[in-house]
Amino acid sequence: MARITMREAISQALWEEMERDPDVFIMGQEVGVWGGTYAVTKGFYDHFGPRRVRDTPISESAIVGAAIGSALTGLRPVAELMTINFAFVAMDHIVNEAAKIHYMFGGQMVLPLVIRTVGGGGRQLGATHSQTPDAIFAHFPGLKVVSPGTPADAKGLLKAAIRSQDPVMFIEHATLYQMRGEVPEGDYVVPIGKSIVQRPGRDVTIVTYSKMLEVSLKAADKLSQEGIEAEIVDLRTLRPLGMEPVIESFKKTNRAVVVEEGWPSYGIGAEISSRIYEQAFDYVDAPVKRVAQKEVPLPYNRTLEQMAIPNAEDIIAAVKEVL
Amino acid sequence: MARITMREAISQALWEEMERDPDVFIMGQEVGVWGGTYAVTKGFYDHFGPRRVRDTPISESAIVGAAIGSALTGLRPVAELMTINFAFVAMDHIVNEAAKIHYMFGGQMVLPLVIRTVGGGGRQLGATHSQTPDAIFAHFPGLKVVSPGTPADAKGLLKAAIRSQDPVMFIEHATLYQMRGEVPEGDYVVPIGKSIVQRPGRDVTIVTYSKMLEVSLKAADKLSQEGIEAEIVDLRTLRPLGMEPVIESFKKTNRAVVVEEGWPSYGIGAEISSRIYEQAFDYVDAPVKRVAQKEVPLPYNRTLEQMAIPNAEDIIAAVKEVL
Amino acid sequence: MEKTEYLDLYHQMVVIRRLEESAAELYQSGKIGGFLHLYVGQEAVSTGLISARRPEDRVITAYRDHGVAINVGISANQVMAELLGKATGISKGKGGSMHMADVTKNFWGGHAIVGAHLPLAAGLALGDAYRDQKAVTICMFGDGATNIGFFHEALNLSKVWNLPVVWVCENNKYGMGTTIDRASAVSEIRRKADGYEMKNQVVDGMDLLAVRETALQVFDEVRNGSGPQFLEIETYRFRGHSMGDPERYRQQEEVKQWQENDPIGIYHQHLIKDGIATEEELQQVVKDAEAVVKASVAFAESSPEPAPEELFTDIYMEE
Amino acid sequence: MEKTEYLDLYHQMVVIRRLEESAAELYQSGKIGGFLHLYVGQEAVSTGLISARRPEDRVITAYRDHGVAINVGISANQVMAELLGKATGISKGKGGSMHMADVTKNFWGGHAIVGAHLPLAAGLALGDAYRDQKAVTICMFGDGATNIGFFHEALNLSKVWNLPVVWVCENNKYGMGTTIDRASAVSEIRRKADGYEMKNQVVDGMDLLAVRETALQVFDEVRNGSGPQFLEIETYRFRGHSMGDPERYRQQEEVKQWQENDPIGIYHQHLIKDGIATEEELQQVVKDAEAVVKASVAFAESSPEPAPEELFTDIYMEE
Ligand SMILES: Cc1ncc(C[n+]2csc(CCOP(=O)(O)OP(=O)(O)O)c2C)c(N)n1
Ligand SMILES: Cc1ncc(C[n+]2csc(CCOP(=O)(O)OP(=O)(O)O)c2C)c(N)n1
Ligand SMILES: [Mg+2]
Ligand SMILES: [Mg+2]
Repeated sequence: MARITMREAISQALWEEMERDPDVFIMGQEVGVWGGTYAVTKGFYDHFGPRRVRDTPISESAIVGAAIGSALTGLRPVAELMTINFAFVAMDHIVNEAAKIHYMFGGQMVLPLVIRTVGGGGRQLGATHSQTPDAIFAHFPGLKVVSPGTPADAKGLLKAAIRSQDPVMFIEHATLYQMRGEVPEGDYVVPIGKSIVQRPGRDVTIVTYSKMLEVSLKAADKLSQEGIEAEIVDLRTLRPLGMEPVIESFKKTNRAVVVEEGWPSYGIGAEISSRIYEQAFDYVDAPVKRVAQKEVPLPYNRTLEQMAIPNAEDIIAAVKEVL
Repeated sequence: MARITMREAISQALWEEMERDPDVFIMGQEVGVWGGTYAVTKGFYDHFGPRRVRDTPISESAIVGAAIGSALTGLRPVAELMTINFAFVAMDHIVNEAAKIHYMFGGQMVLPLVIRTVGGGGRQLGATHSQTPDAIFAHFPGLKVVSPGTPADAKGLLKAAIRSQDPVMFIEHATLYQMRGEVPEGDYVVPIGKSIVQRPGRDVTIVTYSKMLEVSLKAADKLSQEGIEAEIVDLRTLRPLGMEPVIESFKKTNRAVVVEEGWPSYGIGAEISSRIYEQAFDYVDAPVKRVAQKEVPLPYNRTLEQMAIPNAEDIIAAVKEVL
Repeated sequence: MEKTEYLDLYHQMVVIRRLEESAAELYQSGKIGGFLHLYVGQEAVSTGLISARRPEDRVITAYRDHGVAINVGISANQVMAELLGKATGISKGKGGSMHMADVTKNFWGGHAIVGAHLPLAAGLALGDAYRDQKAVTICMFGDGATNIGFFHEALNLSKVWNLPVVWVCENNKYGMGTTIDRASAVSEIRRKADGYEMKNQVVDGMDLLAVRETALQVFDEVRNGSGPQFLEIETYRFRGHSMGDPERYRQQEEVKQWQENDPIGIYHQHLIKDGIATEEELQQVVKDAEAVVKASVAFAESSPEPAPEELFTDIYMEE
Repeated sequence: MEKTEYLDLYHQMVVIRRLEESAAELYQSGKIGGFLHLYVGQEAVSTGLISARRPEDRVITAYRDHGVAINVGISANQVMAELLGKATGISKGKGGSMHMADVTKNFWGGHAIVGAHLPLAAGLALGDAYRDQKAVTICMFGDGATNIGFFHEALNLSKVWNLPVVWVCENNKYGMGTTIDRASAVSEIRRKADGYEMKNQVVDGMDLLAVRETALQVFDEVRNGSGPQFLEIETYRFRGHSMGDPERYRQQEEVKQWQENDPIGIYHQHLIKDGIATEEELQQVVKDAEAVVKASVAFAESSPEPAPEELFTDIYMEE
């Protein structure tokens, strides 16, 4: 196992899948000559050529729409939307076409499609460029929504997404690309729809994913110094939700904090906490807490923006409230 | 007070507001010559003329975008999206422009915009035309989301929306247009953001809105015959949520069922039940139940579609579970 | 074409016409639900176009899709059963009128969001281009659809990537109740293709053979690498936009005038005048078509409803 | 124009240039965050255009908006303070580089979603048309933006409704790293306006006076009811797309060639050659501009951060 960055892990998964299967190709803005806005596909254009590494116009609907069409013919497109904020421009194709086409025609059409995109705030990009609207995509049956929090998961889940016969939205986080971690070499595949315990503990269950996993781990370390051992469950997939590890952990700790970067209303925390009550009501010792973004469009100013995004202190405070 | 249909109530609100304020105008597909796909604006074109009743091309982004621009100049557009399913086509303008423009420029720009649209299933229109994705719009701070369940509320809330200085998404329900109810004549305004008890009760709190209010009332009638008195709280507004009546009722009944027409995951029920636990934990006697659409793209076949949409029996069963 | 082929095209048009007339009745009687958009008056467009395609050529269209469904070879039984929402329908009763497809016949649906299938068509063509397969994607849509951004993005992408797709605008003069002039900057739709420097032409959509001739030539050019092309096909829908259209936006005079140009009648005249078939032969074809449609109603009505479990199948390939 | 006006335009261009050079440094030192898209090389476009507008004419543009901000009369102080996210910034520090606006000066922003502001521009023009106000909306966007559906829908709507808007494409040859040919079906952008039968022309964007002359005439026509018009302005950005662009997609040779066409230099030459100003006078203008920029940095740096409560204001007008 090599210790590599999230960027390298994602790049590796893409590269290996393209080497393995000639039907896998990538398309999106600046994926080719530029090498990817976040440098994920650097070197791909030179190696795989313009047929398989396709720069597109600024036409998000056509990017997703054409990716869908090509997937119907049996190709395996990995369509990149530069950031998830631009996914709204392609919203119809994501939720009305990709999510429904298999069902609506009675199972005739098969859609091995991956939409890779990047979310998250914290870089002073302002209200339209800093969102974490993952929940709204996960609202739609027919779509799978994946968002890894470690380099290993990024590699393994992206491979699973590319090999999947279903449309998968794969949401990366802009501030995690530099994160390092051990990543298995070669054919490492992590199944979609399985949550996992990323840190064992006994006192409280923290449920989270993506960037907030890193922040939660930090909070857990500090809590540990005070003798509080948090167990952290990483959802990894937002649809379908793998609730078993969450419920199992909760039955042990009887207390939970759900941490998400996006807004709380109609968000991830609402769903997870509802399910915890539904599936483990008799184990509830304290109200489940939600830690989430302040309900504001993110501002440019750094201090204000940081105030709005959950941090380790917010998590620690929430944990202490539920204990 | 006259007993009129929801269609008439909405039509009346629009008409009266257009008579009252020359800056109010409507635009959208088939709002003019056709008289509105759901006949809500029948007669408007002849009366108010083409300047104030504007048929548009099939260009949802431009409809919402141009409505925003005109609102910035001080006009009060009521832009109609023929159904909420087409709102995805205009998603960027709704959530990235309308919801953020006031904040992003430091409060300089003011957006007295109403987006009128129609949601709901049950008419065999298939997966892309039958959705109730209200929650995903209500996820965004900066937007207000209103969805009335009675003719009187439809009139009063639409007037409030038109007079509001904030962007409001106003979601009607296609199968409620024929519903009749007492509607105050003249200047009747219902404030946005206030839930209301639509049926008093003591045994259980049913929280719902729009079409599911009607279905819940039916369920409550039947329950009443068995001696179970459900109190029904109608949210009316999904953002900002008016939780007081919900919590007040819950503190009395200690049991709740949240009924929504859309999918449960990351939906209305998740948010409401999370808030009930957060705000009234000590009053919880049983897990809050969610009644919602089956997690499938809605099929065309009538029997299957009806299976997927919540009905009175589903609500009765849920109530009995929490009792 | 052989005589049997001429007659077969006549048969197809009559099946479409009769099938839709039956469907309209079944809709009135409540056996068909949802939206029902009839193709009456436009039959020569899809019949002509699809008669010119090869099996490897792909077809995709909007919600007004019954004609295409019949033309690509879906049986009237399967079409009618879909309209009735039966398990034997071509989309298992899940799609309904607007969502017919048969991928084994290279028919990729039936799409109900205006213009949203145009980017899909670019993608289908990309699939063929990627694999160096000499196939054409035929994408049909209405005049109203040329005002939505999807149209623009799809045409542009197809030109930039030189994709083998034929964009076919069925110009029936209205998008719901809105005339072209009230919705489009240009009244001659094909001029929009000029904005992409895309080869384009206008065809008389009431004349099956004119459509077919043009299609044969254009498909051939596109198949051989000309890049995308654009066809504007002039036609007219004799019925409302969908069932229940009050039709306040047009004069019955106008409709009547167009009805005198009935595409089935025109083709009929042509077959007689050119001595390809006799009145008797054509009457026999009509009879056969009527029998096919009648049988399809019986088939559909006697077919089973989808099993309740079907509600939960086909959401994902892999759980 | 009076001499002072000539000099003022020179002043504006130099302020933009120097302000952005300072901003680039402040970005490197971490005092400016987010994205910073410099306008260096394109200054003559907005300076020329906006010099031709009347106060009642509205302006809206994309994220590359520092030039417009200065040209409409926002002070360098307010621009710089916004870049530093200060309370004294024109958007109170909430918008940043991409979201400058001053509605009192009829400048409606700075918009960061490519092409999304074009429908807004149609709406601004609709506001004036609705009230029979003789005003023009000037909407600026890049060459890359002409490939997104928003562009198409907005142009079409503006033509159908005969709105008083001037669509201005700043063709700087690249959308990020993608050349026009790789993203657009037509290499001559203005041809896209032909698809809407919209009057259009090309202007040399390195020549302030050429831009101004054309703008004066076009604004006048549009103000008097010509309907929307389209301007393609040829220009070039001397710097990367935004800070941190590796610029792998173009040769430094090409950049150098364009830099020889510096719009400030060209205007400078012009003022001298036509005897409008002397070298000394122009040097004085540059000095003044530099002083303005230097003062703006001091102003911004010494300005307060927004109060923490500001996080929660301006979400709604009414709670
Ligand atoms: C994005 C979107 N907006 C609106 C509608 C509603 N709608 C359905 S068909 C139609 C008219 C389409 O006209 P045209 O493209 O000319 O096709 P025709 O019906 O004439 O065949 C409209 C507005 C829709 N289905 N999708
Ligand atoms: C809808 C959308 N897609 C992608 C982006 C990312 N992006 C920002 S600027 C840009 C290039 C725009 O090019 P152009 O319109 O030519 O303007 P220029 O930057 O050259 O001024 C891209 C792709 C975005 N902001 N919005
Ligand atoms: Mg039409
Ligand atoms: Mg550019």
